[in-house]
Amino acid sequence: MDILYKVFIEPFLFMGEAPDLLIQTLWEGLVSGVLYALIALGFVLIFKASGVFNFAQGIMVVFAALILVGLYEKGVPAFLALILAALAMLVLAMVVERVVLRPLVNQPDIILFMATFGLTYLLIGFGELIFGGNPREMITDALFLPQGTTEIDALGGSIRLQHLDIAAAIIASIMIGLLAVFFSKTRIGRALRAVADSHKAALSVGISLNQIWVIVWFAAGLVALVAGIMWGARSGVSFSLQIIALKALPVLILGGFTSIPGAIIGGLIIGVGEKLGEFYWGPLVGGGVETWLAYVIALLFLLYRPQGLFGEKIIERI
Amino acid sequence: MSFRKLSLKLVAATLLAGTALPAFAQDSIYVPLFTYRTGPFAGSGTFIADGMHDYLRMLNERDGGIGGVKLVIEECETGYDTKKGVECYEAVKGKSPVVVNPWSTGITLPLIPRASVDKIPILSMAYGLSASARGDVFPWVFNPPATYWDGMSMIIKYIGEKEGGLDKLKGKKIGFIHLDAAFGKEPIPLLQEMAKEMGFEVALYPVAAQDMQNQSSQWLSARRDKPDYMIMWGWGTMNGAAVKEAVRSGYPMDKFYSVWWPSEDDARSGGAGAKGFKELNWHAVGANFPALQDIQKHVVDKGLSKASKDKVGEVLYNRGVYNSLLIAEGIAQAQKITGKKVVTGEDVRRGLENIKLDTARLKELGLEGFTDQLVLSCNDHNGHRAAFMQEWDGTKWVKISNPIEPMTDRVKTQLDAAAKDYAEKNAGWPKRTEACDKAS
Amino acid sequence: MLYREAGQFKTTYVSDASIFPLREDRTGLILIIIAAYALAFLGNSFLLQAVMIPFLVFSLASIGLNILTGYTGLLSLGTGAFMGVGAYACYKLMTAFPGVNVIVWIFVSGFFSAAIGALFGLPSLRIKGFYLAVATLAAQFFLQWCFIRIPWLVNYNVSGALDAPLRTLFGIPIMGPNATPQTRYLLVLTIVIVLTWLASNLVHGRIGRMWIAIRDMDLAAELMGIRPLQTKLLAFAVSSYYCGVAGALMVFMWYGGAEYDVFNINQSFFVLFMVIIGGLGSLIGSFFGAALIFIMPIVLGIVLPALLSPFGISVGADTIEHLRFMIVGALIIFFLIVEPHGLARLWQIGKQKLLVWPFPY
Amino acid sequence: MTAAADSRDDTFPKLLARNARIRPQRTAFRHKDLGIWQSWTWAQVHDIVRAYASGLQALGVQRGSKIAVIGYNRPYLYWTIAAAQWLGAIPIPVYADSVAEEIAYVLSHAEVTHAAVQDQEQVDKLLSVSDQLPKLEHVLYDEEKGLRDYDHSRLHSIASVVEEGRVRLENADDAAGIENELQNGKGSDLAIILYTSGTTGRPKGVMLTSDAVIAAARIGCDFDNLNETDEIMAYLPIAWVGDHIFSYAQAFLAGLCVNCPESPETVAEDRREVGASYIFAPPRVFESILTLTMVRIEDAGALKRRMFHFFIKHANKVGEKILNKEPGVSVWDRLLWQIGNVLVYAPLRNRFGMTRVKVGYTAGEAIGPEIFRFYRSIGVNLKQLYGQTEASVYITMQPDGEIRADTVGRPAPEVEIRIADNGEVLYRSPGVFIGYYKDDEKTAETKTADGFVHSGDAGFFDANGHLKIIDRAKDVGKMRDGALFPPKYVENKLKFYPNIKEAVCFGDGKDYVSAFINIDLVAVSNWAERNGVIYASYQELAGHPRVYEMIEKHVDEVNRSLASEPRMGGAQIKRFLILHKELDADDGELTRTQKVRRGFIAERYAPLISALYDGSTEADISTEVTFEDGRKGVISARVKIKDMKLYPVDKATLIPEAAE
Amino acid sequence: MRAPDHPVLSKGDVLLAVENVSLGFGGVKALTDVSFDIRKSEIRAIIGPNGAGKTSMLNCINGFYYPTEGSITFRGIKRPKMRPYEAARGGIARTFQNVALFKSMSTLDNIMAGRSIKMRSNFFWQLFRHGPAMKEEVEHRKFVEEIIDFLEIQHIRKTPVGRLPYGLQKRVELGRALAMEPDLLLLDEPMAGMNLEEKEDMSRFILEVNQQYGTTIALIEHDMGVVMDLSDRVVVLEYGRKIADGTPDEVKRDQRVIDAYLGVAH
Repeated sequence: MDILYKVFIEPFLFMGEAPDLLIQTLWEGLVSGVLYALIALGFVLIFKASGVFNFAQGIMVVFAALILVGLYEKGVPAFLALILAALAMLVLAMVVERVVLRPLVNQPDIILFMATFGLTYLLIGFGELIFGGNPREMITDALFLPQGTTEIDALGGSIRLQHLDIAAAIIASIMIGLLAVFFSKTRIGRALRAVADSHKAALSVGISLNQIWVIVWFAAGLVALVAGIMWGARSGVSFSLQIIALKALPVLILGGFTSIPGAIIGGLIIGVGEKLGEFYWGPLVGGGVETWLAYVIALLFLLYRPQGLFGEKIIERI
Repeated sequence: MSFRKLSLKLVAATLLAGTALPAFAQDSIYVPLFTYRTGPFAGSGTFIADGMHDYLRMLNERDGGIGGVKLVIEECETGYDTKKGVECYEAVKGKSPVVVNPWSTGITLPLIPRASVDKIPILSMAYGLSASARGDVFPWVFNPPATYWDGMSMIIKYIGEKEGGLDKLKGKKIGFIHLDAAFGKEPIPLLQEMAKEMGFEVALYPVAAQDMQNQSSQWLSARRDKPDYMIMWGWGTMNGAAVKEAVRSGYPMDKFYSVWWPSEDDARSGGAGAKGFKELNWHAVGANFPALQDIQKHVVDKGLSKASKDKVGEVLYNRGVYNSLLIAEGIAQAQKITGKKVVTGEDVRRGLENIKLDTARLKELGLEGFTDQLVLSCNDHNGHRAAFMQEWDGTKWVKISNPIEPMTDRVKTQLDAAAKDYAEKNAGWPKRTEACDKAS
Repeated sequence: MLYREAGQFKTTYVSDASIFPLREDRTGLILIIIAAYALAFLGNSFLLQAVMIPFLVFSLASIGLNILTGYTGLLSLGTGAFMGVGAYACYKLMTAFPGVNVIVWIFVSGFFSAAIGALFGLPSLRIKGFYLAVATLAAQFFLQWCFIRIPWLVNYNVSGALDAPLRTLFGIPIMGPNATPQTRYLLVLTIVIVLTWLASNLVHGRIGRMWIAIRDMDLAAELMGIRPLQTKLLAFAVSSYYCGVAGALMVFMWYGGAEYDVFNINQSFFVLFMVIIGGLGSLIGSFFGAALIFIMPIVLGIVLPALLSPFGISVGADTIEHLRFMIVGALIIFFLIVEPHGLARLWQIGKQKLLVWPFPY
Repeated sequence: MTAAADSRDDTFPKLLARNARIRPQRTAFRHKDLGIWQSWTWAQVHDIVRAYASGLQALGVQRGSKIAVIGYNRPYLYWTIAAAQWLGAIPIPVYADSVAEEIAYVLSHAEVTHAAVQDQEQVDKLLSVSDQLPKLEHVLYDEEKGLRDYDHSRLHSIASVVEEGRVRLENADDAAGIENELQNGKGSDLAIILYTSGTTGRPKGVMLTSDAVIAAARIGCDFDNLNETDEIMAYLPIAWVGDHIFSYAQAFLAGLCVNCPESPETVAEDRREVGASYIFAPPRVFESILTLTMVRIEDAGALKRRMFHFFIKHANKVGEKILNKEPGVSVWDRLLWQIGNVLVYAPLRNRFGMTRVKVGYTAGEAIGPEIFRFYRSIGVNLKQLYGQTEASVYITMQPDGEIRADTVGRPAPEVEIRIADNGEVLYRSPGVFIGYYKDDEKTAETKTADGFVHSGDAGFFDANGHLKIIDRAKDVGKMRDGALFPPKYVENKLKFYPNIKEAVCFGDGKDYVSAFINIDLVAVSNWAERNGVIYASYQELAGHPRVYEMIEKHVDEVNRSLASEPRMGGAQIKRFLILHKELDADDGELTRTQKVRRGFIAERYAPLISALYDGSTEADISTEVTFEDGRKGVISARVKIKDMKLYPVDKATLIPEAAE
Repeated sequence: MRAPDHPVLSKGDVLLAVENVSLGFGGVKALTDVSFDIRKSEIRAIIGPNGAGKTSMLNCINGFYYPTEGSITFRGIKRPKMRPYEAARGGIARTFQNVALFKSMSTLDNIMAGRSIKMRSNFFWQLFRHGPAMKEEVEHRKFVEEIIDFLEIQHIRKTPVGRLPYGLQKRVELGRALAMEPDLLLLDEPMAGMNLEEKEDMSRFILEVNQQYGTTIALIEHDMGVVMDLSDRVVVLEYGRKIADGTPDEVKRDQRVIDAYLGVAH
């Protein structure tokens, strides 16, 4: 009974007791959720248009951020470095299209998935070779990202809102908005949507599949760059960041592999869910549940709804 | 070189890999260094690797080695990965190394049982298995100058002093944020034992390796639990991220203590807010020592080092230097005891047991004041030396305390129990047969 | 060219259904096995300890994952954890019952991982493809967390790690520091051969056909009366059994002691690489994959410095490591482009070429 | 061991009983069925055939009854033959692919009362012509599929008949009766009637006695030392004498193991699986294998292709000598052949399913010398023989060490041969037939009073005493001076040159021989390219003086070779021309199987022929042609005619008299 | 061969009865109130224009879909909601509109896979591939070889089915269904995409299966000639509703059927 009390009653009592902490937890959850969503967004973009499950998205985040920081350290002005980093992602997209995707067109999903594994290794080796394995500091100041904290005294305590986190949330929202516009208003965007439905349809829009791949990989690269800046500002730019990218998987599961709003909402659910879980229930089992909670949430959710939050209900046909 | 010759060489290299290269044994001493300049822990590993390498290299450049025998220094990249570490061990084993430095607790553990079989001493400097301080049980393993238990006892002691006595800790709450691995968990029993005795409360905040950069929940919990002090056992990227998160969550940095691993970069990543962050250390920072000047002169300035000049003297760099100091001293002692120029692993084990780094010796080595003296013996492979506390002033580490002696009695009981436990669980653990040298 | 299949006809279904219907294949296999055993007496300890033992261990793990991913088509990223279950189970069993020979426990430990594997395989009925990968990721992270969090698993060792106590067979040490690489290699080799033989029996029989049926067209398989859940769970269990045994071998026959960390997600990926590069749905491919993914970096580590030093380029261990990463990554892509069906397909094509030699087809 | 049989074992059922006695456990028959090679030992076969005979007896089969056997090579059909012979009935194998009408003719001609057929298809054929076969009482089938719902009053599965026989045999009287039937069989009894599919007219039933068939089979077995360890593939029609001798008679005599393929489509694969040691195939099989080989090898990588051609060339040089164990091959050449054996020859033999071949035969028509040499050079002991149904196959054979591509060998043991004035080959042997069934007239026509048989083929013995078949006797013409003119023989000699695609010779009743020649566009245009000959069209190339020069050389060589052969010297080509267009099936000049339609060509190109014989050096011709798109057009050309030097006929090479 | 607890049916008895079956996906109604029966040993054709719900009907019969309304009675027992494999084990086999073979397996293995439900040897023996496992393997192999023989696909026995031409794949698929020794065989457009000769072969096989083994067959087919020749009774669907049911001749004369096919509604 004691255990039941601890699991089902006490955490909620505590939430009521310290609403400020609850709000703070939710906020922290939302912030990491936004960041998860940013990474997941990169996955979704590529998956939607090319059916490739891009495992390298995580390393692309690191890679983009490293280029930015590396260039800055070499004395390149911050915003020029930003543009160059974006260009680097374009080059990467073109190389990937030419060297990886084009020769592997029409191969089964798992093969392309594996190829992105290879790409991950390649980028890790290449990145470390050039930038070294040391963690770097994100050039927060040079990019005029806000720092500091606003402390709101409320609800019998205080809620600390990092300016950076607020900025991250805003930038992420802008990103998503831009992508939405891009997809619905531009010719290329419409082509991308068409390609998600059928490859032939895309050809009728007059854009080659190869171009589309370059575009989506570039878009994913830009998303990675933004994610890299945000995560980097939060916890430093290092290769271990790419492991966090795995968290995008449960996000994708929740949101469905092809849905942009799904990625956002999934990210928020996972972010909030794991923070709440860790904060309120983690101590019961010695903490550290965050490592697997997201996956278990996704798993349980899948059992209930195998097609994800925004996926179409699958009617199996034969 | 023609392609043909090259390919022949390649074949030869492949075939000979891992086999004994007798050429080494003739006129040089082979010192492999297991390092990790790659992977998630490279943030710590790179500086240490540089320090280790540069000191030994300096001995080669300046003195022509030790006792006139050149050192063959070879790095083996482990990436902090047990698999590769074990592979490194196998690769160097055949080349008669005089000592191995695993530089990862995960790698040390599988090597401990092999050391006595392969007759290669293991130097796991202030990491690895704490119990291996017991030379009578682990004749081949050395972990000077202090164990993690020593470290934990020192931090508690220091906090106690700040509070005005250990008894004042009663009712306090101490948070322990640690890497969720054997390394991070090792001091927990001691901490809990002390908590029981001294009446303070312990809150644990484990950080999983894959979540090192995502510590917001831990610090959120810390906000909830409001510990009076935070103690950190972190490694690699975890340290920097923790400092950042601590600053973000507004934890008072002067109440934040760490064991001896955070680097300048880690502290720096917290920005201005990181001021007041404290960590243990047992050696000086800075390059104002003749030996370090020699490193600058003979190694770094000649471009023989991978380290940039400004990194020389940083805490983890000097940690590497200290590690190499022990290696060099072990070799030098071995030469003294055996009278041989070219010593073996067996000799160096004896040499390490006879390490006596007193002030005079340190001065002789050009490291006066670099560290406290260290004496090892047949039974004591650790020394349980005192460490001091240093504080981040926003730009550099500043020594803020006198040497703090560990609570030896407490640590000793833990140690004995652990050593006994280890020997018992590893059925057939050999009794020490290696003879002890009379302290010279 | 080496084949003389003329005259090798089958007069019974038993011989027609044999796994190696051609005499030349059987001879080749026997030669390889003899060579493998001979290696124990010819190879030096580096070759045995740092190359062959891990190669065999990973081959076994790859066979395990191949049964699941290659034969049954269920993507799993939890291999590392399932290996861990085997290792921890083996440790608990052999310390709890030291009287029973450890070889028995190595085989028994697999049943524990099989049970755990089947448990995490339960969602596979409803979840498919990449979605299932997430379910197995949950297993990976959850189990790994359990390994750290439950000190009972390591008998409350202070080090929090597994260690390999001395164990003997007929008085010869086979585990622990005193066991020579040679004895350990022989033991691992024998276990791997036996288990590979059993796996090959399974995949060539009714169960193998059911697995492949599920993989190729699960709906059709179900409409033919194949119970999807049982079949998938069986695949999970058998696969995890192999992974479990591989895990036990890895810790106790190779490392001689290890932290929970060796069962991390990277290990899962590592084995997955082997399976895919080696060839999905091929036992021999598992060996090829293990060889390429595990041994090639070692060879590179040896070859690269030798390759670069004549040009006056002396490179640090870290640069070698970076190059290793890049080369492995590039090779993965290269192999996938050249032969998406893995090395096993190349092997098969090569054999086919020999069979039809001198004709191209 | 030799195939020496007990003198009392003078019928096949008796041989079967002997086999069951002396080698009961050796495999007698295999049949690829249901995925594997179902096998029967001699003891089992004996058991089945005995029961089958008893079952047939119950169905009314008796001494002298005729029983048709229709289908592909199936053990049970062979056993039907044996079971029928057991009872003294006469089996009449019929080609399985015959249409119903043909079957009806044979069956009614032979007055067949029973028929054992393979499957539903054959049953249906029989049923469709049942009104023409009033005497047919029972039909037995091997494969039940599809026949379940048929009226089974006159239809039985062979299995059920065998079963019935087994039941009957439990009765001691019936068992004794069957034993009696076996012992009553005599060697001089009619053993089988083989209907030859004559090219013209109705098939004729060749009646052979057991003695004849066994004697012939023994000739072959002894000649090549066949024994019970040998394996043969039975895939040729069972109604053909070759299959009957090889897959039945010799199998029973020497205890060979007979392997029946699964289906006609799988023969190639089944042949490879079995890897027979004793093979027989008509030249077209060898030819198609070789063609397929060459086609496939062209798809191989450049390196492999070059290696292949290098070694094949080498084999061409020394391979035959090595196989024949002739001296004079250098150590290096032998070594090279051994390397080639590892890299090319042995794998090729393996692919052909000829790894275990002890001896292989080809017969039926002339095999291209290069094809023949190819197989021998890669180590397949391929031989030629010359045989006929009327002789129970064997007339001439090639003994080991005397194997040549262009002859069919020496007279087989116990065979006498003489050559008639018109070049026709006549033979006499223990294997010759009794006569044509119900056709005494034809019998008398074919068989001379002294027992020699007109073969219908023209040939001659060469200097080594080997018989050379030149053409069908009726096609061999006579020139005005009485010299023999075998057109096909001369044409084949011409066509041996790759540059010559087709040749048509004229000379019957003329003073000399002349020829139309068609160049091979591929070969000649290659040659032209190498030799800098410029041309714009086929016509121009064909008329090019240098092409004429080249072809002239070929014709000259042919003439020289003809001159050196006995009785052939008169057929040297005096004049020839190169046709301005390719002979084409679309224009009716060739049959659809690419055979020359001599008569049609003579008509169509009459102006050219007259020019050949009127001494003019040029002639104009215009012919209507059909283009590929179906349009018609007219090609006109002026064709040059060349005169050739003739070689004196070497009178020294006298015709050796027929051996034995 | 069937488990004896089922009632023994003789020719002409109702084997399967579809009663008032409706099937909907979300808002879309695939079947509306369809009733018909299939009698033992008959060949029953289900025809209708594209999108008439024919395949959905088959999917309901073999448990792949569960009807939203109505019931299906098989062998006199009203069927509870069941998984497809249960239907298969109950004796219902089928082939698919788009060939659903196991692409990487050989013809032989595909058909052997069809025998899976008949194979019983336990895991232990499977591990060693000896004893009962091998014995069973051989027994079933014999059975499968008979099917191969029956369908005249000996020459492709060991060819991976992915490499076979479409017509042969269909034949192999039929073989796989036959391997289950079904009581009721559902054929979904067995002759789609075949040339005349292949159609003739297939028709012959279907008839032979029906006659030789007494297997009840329900088939969907577009080729009216084939349907009229083969089937004993025909049910016609249009837009998910049954519009006619009867012998081929009756159906042919039915005005609604003529309309549906001649395109009044199209």
